[in-house]
Amino acid sequence: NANEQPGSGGQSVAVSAGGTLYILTDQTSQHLDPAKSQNLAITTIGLIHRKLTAWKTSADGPATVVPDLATDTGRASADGKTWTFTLKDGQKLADGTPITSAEIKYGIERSFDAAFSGGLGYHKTLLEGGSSYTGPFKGGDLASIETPDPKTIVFHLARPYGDWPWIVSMPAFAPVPKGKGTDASYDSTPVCSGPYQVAAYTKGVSIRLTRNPNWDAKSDPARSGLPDSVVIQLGQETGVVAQRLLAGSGNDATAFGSSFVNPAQLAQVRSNPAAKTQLVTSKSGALAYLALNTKRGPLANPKVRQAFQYAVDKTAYQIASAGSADLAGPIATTLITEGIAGREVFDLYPAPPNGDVAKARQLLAEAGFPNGLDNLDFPVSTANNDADKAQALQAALQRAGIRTKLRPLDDDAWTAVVTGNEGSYDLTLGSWQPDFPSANANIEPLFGTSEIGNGGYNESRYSVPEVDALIAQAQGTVDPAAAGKLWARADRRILQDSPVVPLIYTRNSFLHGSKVGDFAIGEFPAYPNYLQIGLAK
Amino acid sequence: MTEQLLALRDVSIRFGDAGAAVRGIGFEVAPAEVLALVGESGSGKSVTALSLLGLLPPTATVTGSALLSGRELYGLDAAAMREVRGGDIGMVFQEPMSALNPVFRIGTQLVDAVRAHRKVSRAEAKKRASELLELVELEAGRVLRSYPHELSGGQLQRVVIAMALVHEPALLVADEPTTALDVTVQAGILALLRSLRDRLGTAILLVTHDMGVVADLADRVVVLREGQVVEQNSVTELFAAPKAAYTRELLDAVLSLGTGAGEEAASSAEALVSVRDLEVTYRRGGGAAPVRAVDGVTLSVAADEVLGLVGESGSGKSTISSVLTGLVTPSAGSVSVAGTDLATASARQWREVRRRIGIVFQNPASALNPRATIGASIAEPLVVHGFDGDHRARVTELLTAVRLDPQWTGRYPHELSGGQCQRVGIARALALRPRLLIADEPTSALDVSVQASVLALLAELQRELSFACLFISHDLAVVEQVADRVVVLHRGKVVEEGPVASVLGSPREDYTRRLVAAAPVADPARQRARREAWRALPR
Amino acid sequence: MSDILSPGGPPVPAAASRTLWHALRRDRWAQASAVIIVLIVVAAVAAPLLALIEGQDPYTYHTELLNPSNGAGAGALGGISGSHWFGVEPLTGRDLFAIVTYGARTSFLIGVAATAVSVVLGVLLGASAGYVGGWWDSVVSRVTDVLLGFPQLIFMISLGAVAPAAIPRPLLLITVIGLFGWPRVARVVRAQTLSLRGRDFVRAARALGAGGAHVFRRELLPNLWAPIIVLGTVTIPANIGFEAALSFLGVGIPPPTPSWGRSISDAINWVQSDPMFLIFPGAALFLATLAFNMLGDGLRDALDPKTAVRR
Amino acid sequence: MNRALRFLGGRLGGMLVVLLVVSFATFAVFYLLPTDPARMSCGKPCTPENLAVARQFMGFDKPWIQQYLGFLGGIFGGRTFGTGATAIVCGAPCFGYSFQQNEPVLSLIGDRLPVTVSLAIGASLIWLVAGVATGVFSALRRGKASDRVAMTVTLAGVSAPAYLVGLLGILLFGFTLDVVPVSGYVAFAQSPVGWAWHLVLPWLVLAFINAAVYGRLSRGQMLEILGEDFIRTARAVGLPERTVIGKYALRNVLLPVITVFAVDLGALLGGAVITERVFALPGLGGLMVDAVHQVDLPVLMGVTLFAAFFVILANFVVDVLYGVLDPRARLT
Ligand SMILES: Nc1ncnc2c1ncn2[C@@H]1O[C@H](COP(=O)(O)OP(=O)(O)OP(=O)(O)O)[C@@H](O)[C@H]1O
Ligand SMILES: Nc1ncnc2c1ncn2[C@@H]1O[C@H](COP(=O)(O)OP(=O)(O)OP(=O)(O)O)[C@@H](O)[C@H]1O
Ligand SMILES: [Mg+2]
Ligand SMILES: [Mg+2]
Repeated sequence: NANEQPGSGGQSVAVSAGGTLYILTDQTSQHLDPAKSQNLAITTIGLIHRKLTAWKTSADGPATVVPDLATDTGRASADGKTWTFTLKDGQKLADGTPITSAEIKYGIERSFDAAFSGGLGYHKTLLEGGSSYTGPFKGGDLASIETPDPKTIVFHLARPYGDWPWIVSMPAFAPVPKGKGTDASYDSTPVCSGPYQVAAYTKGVSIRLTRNPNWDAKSDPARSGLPDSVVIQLGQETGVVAQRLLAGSGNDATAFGSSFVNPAQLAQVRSNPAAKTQLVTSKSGALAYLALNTKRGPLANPKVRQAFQYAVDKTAYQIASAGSADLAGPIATTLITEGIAGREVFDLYPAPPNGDVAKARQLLAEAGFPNGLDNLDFPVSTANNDADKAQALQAALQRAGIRTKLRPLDDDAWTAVVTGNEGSYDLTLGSWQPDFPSANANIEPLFGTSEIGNGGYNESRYSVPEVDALIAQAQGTVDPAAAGKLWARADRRILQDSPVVPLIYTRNSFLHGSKVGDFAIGEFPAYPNYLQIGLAK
Repeated sequence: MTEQLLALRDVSIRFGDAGAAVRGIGFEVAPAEVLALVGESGSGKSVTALSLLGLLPPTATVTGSALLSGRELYGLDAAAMREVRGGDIGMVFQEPMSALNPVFRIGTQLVDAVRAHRKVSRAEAKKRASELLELVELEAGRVLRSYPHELSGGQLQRVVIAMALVHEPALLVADEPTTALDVTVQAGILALLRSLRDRLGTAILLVTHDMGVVADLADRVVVLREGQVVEQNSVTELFAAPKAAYTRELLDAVLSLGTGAGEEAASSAEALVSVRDLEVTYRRGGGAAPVRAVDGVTLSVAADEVLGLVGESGSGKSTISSVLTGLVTPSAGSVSVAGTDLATASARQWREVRRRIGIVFQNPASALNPRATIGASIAEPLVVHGFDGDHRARVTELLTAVRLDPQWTGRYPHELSGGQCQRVGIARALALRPRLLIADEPTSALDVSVQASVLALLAELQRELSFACLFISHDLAVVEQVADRVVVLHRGKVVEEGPVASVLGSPREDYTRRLVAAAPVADPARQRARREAWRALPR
Repeated sequence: MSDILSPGGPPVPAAASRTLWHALRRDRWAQASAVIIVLIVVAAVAAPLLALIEGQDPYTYHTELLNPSNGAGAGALGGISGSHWFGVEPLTGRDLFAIVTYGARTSFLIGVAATAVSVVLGVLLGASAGYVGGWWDSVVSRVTDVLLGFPQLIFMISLGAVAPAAIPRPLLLITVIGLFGWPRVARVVRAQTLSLRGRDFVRAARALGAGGAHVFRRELLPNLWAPIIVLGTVTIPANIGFEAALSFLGVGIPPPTPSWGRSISDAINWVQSDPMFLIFPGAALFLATLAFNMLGDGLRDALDPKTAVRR
Repeated sequence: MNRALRFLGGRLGGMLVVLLVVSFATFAVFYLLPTDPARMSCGKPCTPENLAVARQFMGFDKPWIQQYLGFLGGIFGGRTFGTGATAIVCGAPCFGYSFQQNEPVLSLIGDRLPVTVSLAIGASLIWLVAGVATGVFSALRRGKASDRVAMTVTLAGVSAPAYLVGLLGILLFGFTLDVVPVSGYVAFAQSPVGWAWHLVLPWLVLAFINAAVYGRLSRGQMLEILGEDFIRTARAVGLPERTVIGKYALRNVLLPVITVFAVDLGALLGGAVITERVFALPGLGGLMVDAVHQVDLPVLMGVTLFAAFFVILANFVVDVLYGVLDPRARLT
């Protein structure tokens, strides 16, 4: 049955222009200010803002970066520290302001002001002088962004950075008319450049987007902009959303849910043939892993950590996370996720999917723990069924004599514990989805020494100078192919130390109404591309 | 007699598995006749009366027949029964304190009663309600707006009577209607009942233990004992020539004014209780004016003396007793008991004072915890004051003393008759052999024979323990018998005070004179004469 | 003294033998409820034994028993079979019968104990506030206000994060649920006490010199049973549910220890695809609720002298 | 009347104290959380420098006592966050400013309040009436099958999780029978019918969950009252059974019931989290939960204060009402 194929779905519907698309989300608010948004380039923010570059997703290949407001994806200087972009002709914002390099520059500068913090801010440390810049209202001009003419914008980076074209696809690189957006109201009434503009934002209830008359479809291959309007319904309970989409009455036929479908709902959808066509599952997705705190007791011993690689039961994990292996996602053996250019597949610890208990016991014995390990502290978030998944791991580890104590915590508390400075835990369950499709965003946040504590996600508190050096080298490599090689080397090198056990690449499943078409999830990211969705008549 | 209004035949009533409370009784009431149902406390008078309206608790089983104008009352369906209740038969209950809904104003309850059978507007109903209150000599304006707990026992009883008279029923069942009333009001109520009978031809089934009232009002008398009719007779013949031995016994026990003890020397003992310039003001909700219940009273009780406190209903008698027990804080004046000034007494001193005081409360049933057995209630003072020894034995002793079956310790108040509850109250008050006994209408619900034995008991104890006693009663004959001195209270003020013989024998004040004149005597002929005399007195 | 002994009525057998038990013996519903409660308690205590008889435990994963396409128990009715009497838990394949019997331990202990804490505190504080009045009443009333107005959610989350692991979780839960539960009981008891306080029999007891404790035990408490029993019995299932809610905040009994509340909330999502998963723990909770309430009714009747004698 | 004023004054003072204590305790407990409120506004990646900037801007860099005083001060004097052109001014009374939602807390609450109030009032009235009616009905048929059935049904409500009842309600009434809308809120001013129509299901769900206590409480109390002498009097006077039960007994039955009612209603006015969520009603409950999860202290403080205010108010009203219903318990 083709419909269950990952990444597919929605093809059966012939789409055309017009109609109102409904997005049902469990979130109760949504940042529309580009400076505050953390959206991926292909979700909500992409509907209203254009950036220098955009993403092209496809079901059967890695995501690529494509020009958006710029004519190309940027030209780097030889040292990889200076990037130059040229803007397309005749683009205008919804209020009629022509989009020039000044609007782009002002938008970026705005994002440095403390009043507008909270968005994706990778550029803030990369731009020269960015670390101490306080925004255009207090800090004046940011010298490292040059606008020699209205069509040209030049970025001077503090260090060589090959992934800069991806960085400029982020929300902060959307144009903002100079002088606008000085107060917080810009978050609900931004000046738009995408296919839509904000017609009404009712706090906590809905956001209504209508067509932006100044949007130039021809210049924008990344967005189809088919529906006439888009309504985002906020604060929807996911369970109810699933039922509504399956029932599909009224407006729900042209709606989709922006949250993942949970295992119980998947079971329900699967037992209902009619509903299967409404379910779309990504081919791959975030890396789910078991992080082992390399600074703690027996876990400091790599051999002990390697035992975990064999002790886990990835099948049970798959079932716990989605009810079946194919919905949960393929078993992971590497750190770099699928859909990212340069990824190499390898398996340092080959074992059957449900583990190799004997091997695990043997490794533990070799490490001096013939009776296994006791009382390992296993904090786990209570969000996203993590507690269920953790139980599956707990039961599996128990087979090898590794006895853990689950410590369920509210999601925030858990985040604080695992990203805090203390690091008082033994193991935890993590999941990582890169913010942009580069191995860089996969490796560095999880394994860089700088990412330990202080809110960083290096949950295994892994710190090896050799790896840090490798990361720096790869980041500075402008040539994607060469950089990819370096990243793959880092991947293998890290796994040799076994700071984490890669579990699966989690597939995400989404439900959409029967009249929603072109609802496609690319290899990366594991979200539907909002910008391409169209509705059937 | 021609057509009977009410005819009871072979009526038996039993509760649960216990033996029958009423055994095969039968009697008749003719229209416009006043039939008195007398007899020992607990002999089944109230239960019989309640059975007529189907108001017995579900645990009761009734057999036999009761015909009202030829219609069977037992087993009527709900709608028909409702017509009878309040319409054909009006009912006055024994215990006024709990008979009224505590959360509604008197006015509301009366208006509802008026509108239960008559489709009249609220305003009209209210007018009728005030009329009725005037009829029972209450200040309609204030009472209508009062809640039950804001009225004295006598006032409540009058409200209940007013309620029963709302529809001028053909038959009025009055269960101890004047028990809680002082003599003047009692005389008024009796006059009212009589005029009701004369004017409207209302027949009255009068349940009472007061032979004076019987003599005053009744045409015929039915005497009950242990659930059986021992005598039926016309009132004149009953008093002149009682047939049954029990009736004779009953009549012999009757006290009447003037037969009491002779002059007694004033006590020389020190004052145990002294009250000086006592003032009590009750604040009332809803912005109503406060009530000055006690207004500058000074009195004292010597350590071995019985002080009678008399006065009409609402004159502040119970309020004074409440002050002595600390339930009400005086607004002015000083009170001391056994040398302890109550205003400044510490908690320990209070405890000490209370240990020495025995109290009989005016409303026997509501003063008992409905969830406690009577054994527990009687033993309560013993428990409270850490009396060690065999409580059970003491309880048995006390129950016997007040002529209750000692086996009843496990019963609950609702299973007792009014008089039985009152005796439980007396037993409780005596449990600690008090030095001061405050008895608020201790014999109001007792039939004369039991009353006699209770009074004898008190007298004996008094001799034995020589305690002081504040004896509150509206029954002047009883007061005359037990009290050494008497204080007459009127509207919260002392109007007369002195040795019993002189105050009751030759009253100086008009008020006292009226009081004395109003007391009924147990002789129909003499009572008729007294009644005329009382009417003639200046009001 | 007077030796006259002629009680005003036929001698009646003493009613002292009418104890609580005696009265309850006449109430078939209450008896049935007591039996159910005892059964559940026995099941809770003997959970390991019962699971042993079945040959299962509540921890072992049996992913092979799951329907590979959706993760629900394979076979009819969520995988009910001779070796899995209630079927298995979706996504894990753990034995549902063992989970329900073991779950009784957690849920019962917490539901009943936390209720006991809040009822005891609520009755003591509420009755004393109503009876004593004055400043004490103000203090108790304001404290209840504070507790009722306090954002429990944030408190629970904080607690989950900071409570030392050394404190046994059930104890923590009982304390926390009990502490947040008493104000409701206290308010009702206080209000009832206020109207009892003015009743003649309470005044009588005070006049006799009875102290607060005596009045509370002998006069107030017996007349407060009706609302106390109602609140107590209704609170038990609410607390069992509360425990489940708390486990979502990280304060509950940590998995994998089974608890009814958690099973039920897990099962809600499966109500359409595997209803049996909800029905077993749900029925257990409902039965317990019903039993406690019916027993409460029986007790109430037995304690009320006016209704104690049945027709 | 002077007395009434004094009483009122005393209670008002008490209320303020309670609000102060609640807000202080909330503030204190918040700081027990291991989470950092500034982290949410720090952006991604969150460098220590960014964090410090966010913290300072939001005022979280000061000692928490000082922050608390700042919060209190804001209520009377308003507050300003940041400086210069982008400063955020929150005019008095300022109950804080949500950096997550870019709005003063007061206006956030103002938006949500009508929803919560609509939900709470409607649901509570339904459960009060239905619960008491069931209880009275049961009491009158004590021990009969109908009594048991009624009580069993209400008990199903207490033992069922709100989420389940909501979901089943939606499936049954929203989809299978398709009689009511399943989510969303329509303002009363906009369309009273639409308002009620959208709220029927949430009302019923909440009522079903909460009615049990009321049913059982009134049943027990009714049985108690039916044994009282004054009921006998009311019957003896010939009052129709309707009046005897519906007026004379009911008033006494209501005493404990309204007390619980006040507690429940007060709590509900602070938001019914799950029901609001299930039916996508933008009420205070959702705001509060979001605030907790987004570590949005200002919103948390604001909603807490409001919720506490309602709880106290409801209890105050009941204390007064109690005196009306039961003159014996009148406060002196
Ligand atoms: N609910 C009940 N359950 C059991 N026994 C009861 C109940 N009510 C009354 N009795 C008993 O029935 C007998 C008759 O009581 P009743 O109230 O008729 O007496 P009474 O003649 O009115 O006495 P009194 O003059 O003292 O009021 C008493 O012995 C009493 O204890
Ligand atoms: N709690 C109260 N609130 C307001 N007024 C009250 C209260 N208690 C008593 N009163 C009033 O005080 C006055 C005196 O009452 P008290 O009970 O002392 O009378 P009493 O002399 O005992 O009368 P009775 O012989 O009828 O019992 C009455 O007018 C009564 O209405
Ligand atoms: Mg009687
Ligand atoms: Mg009196």
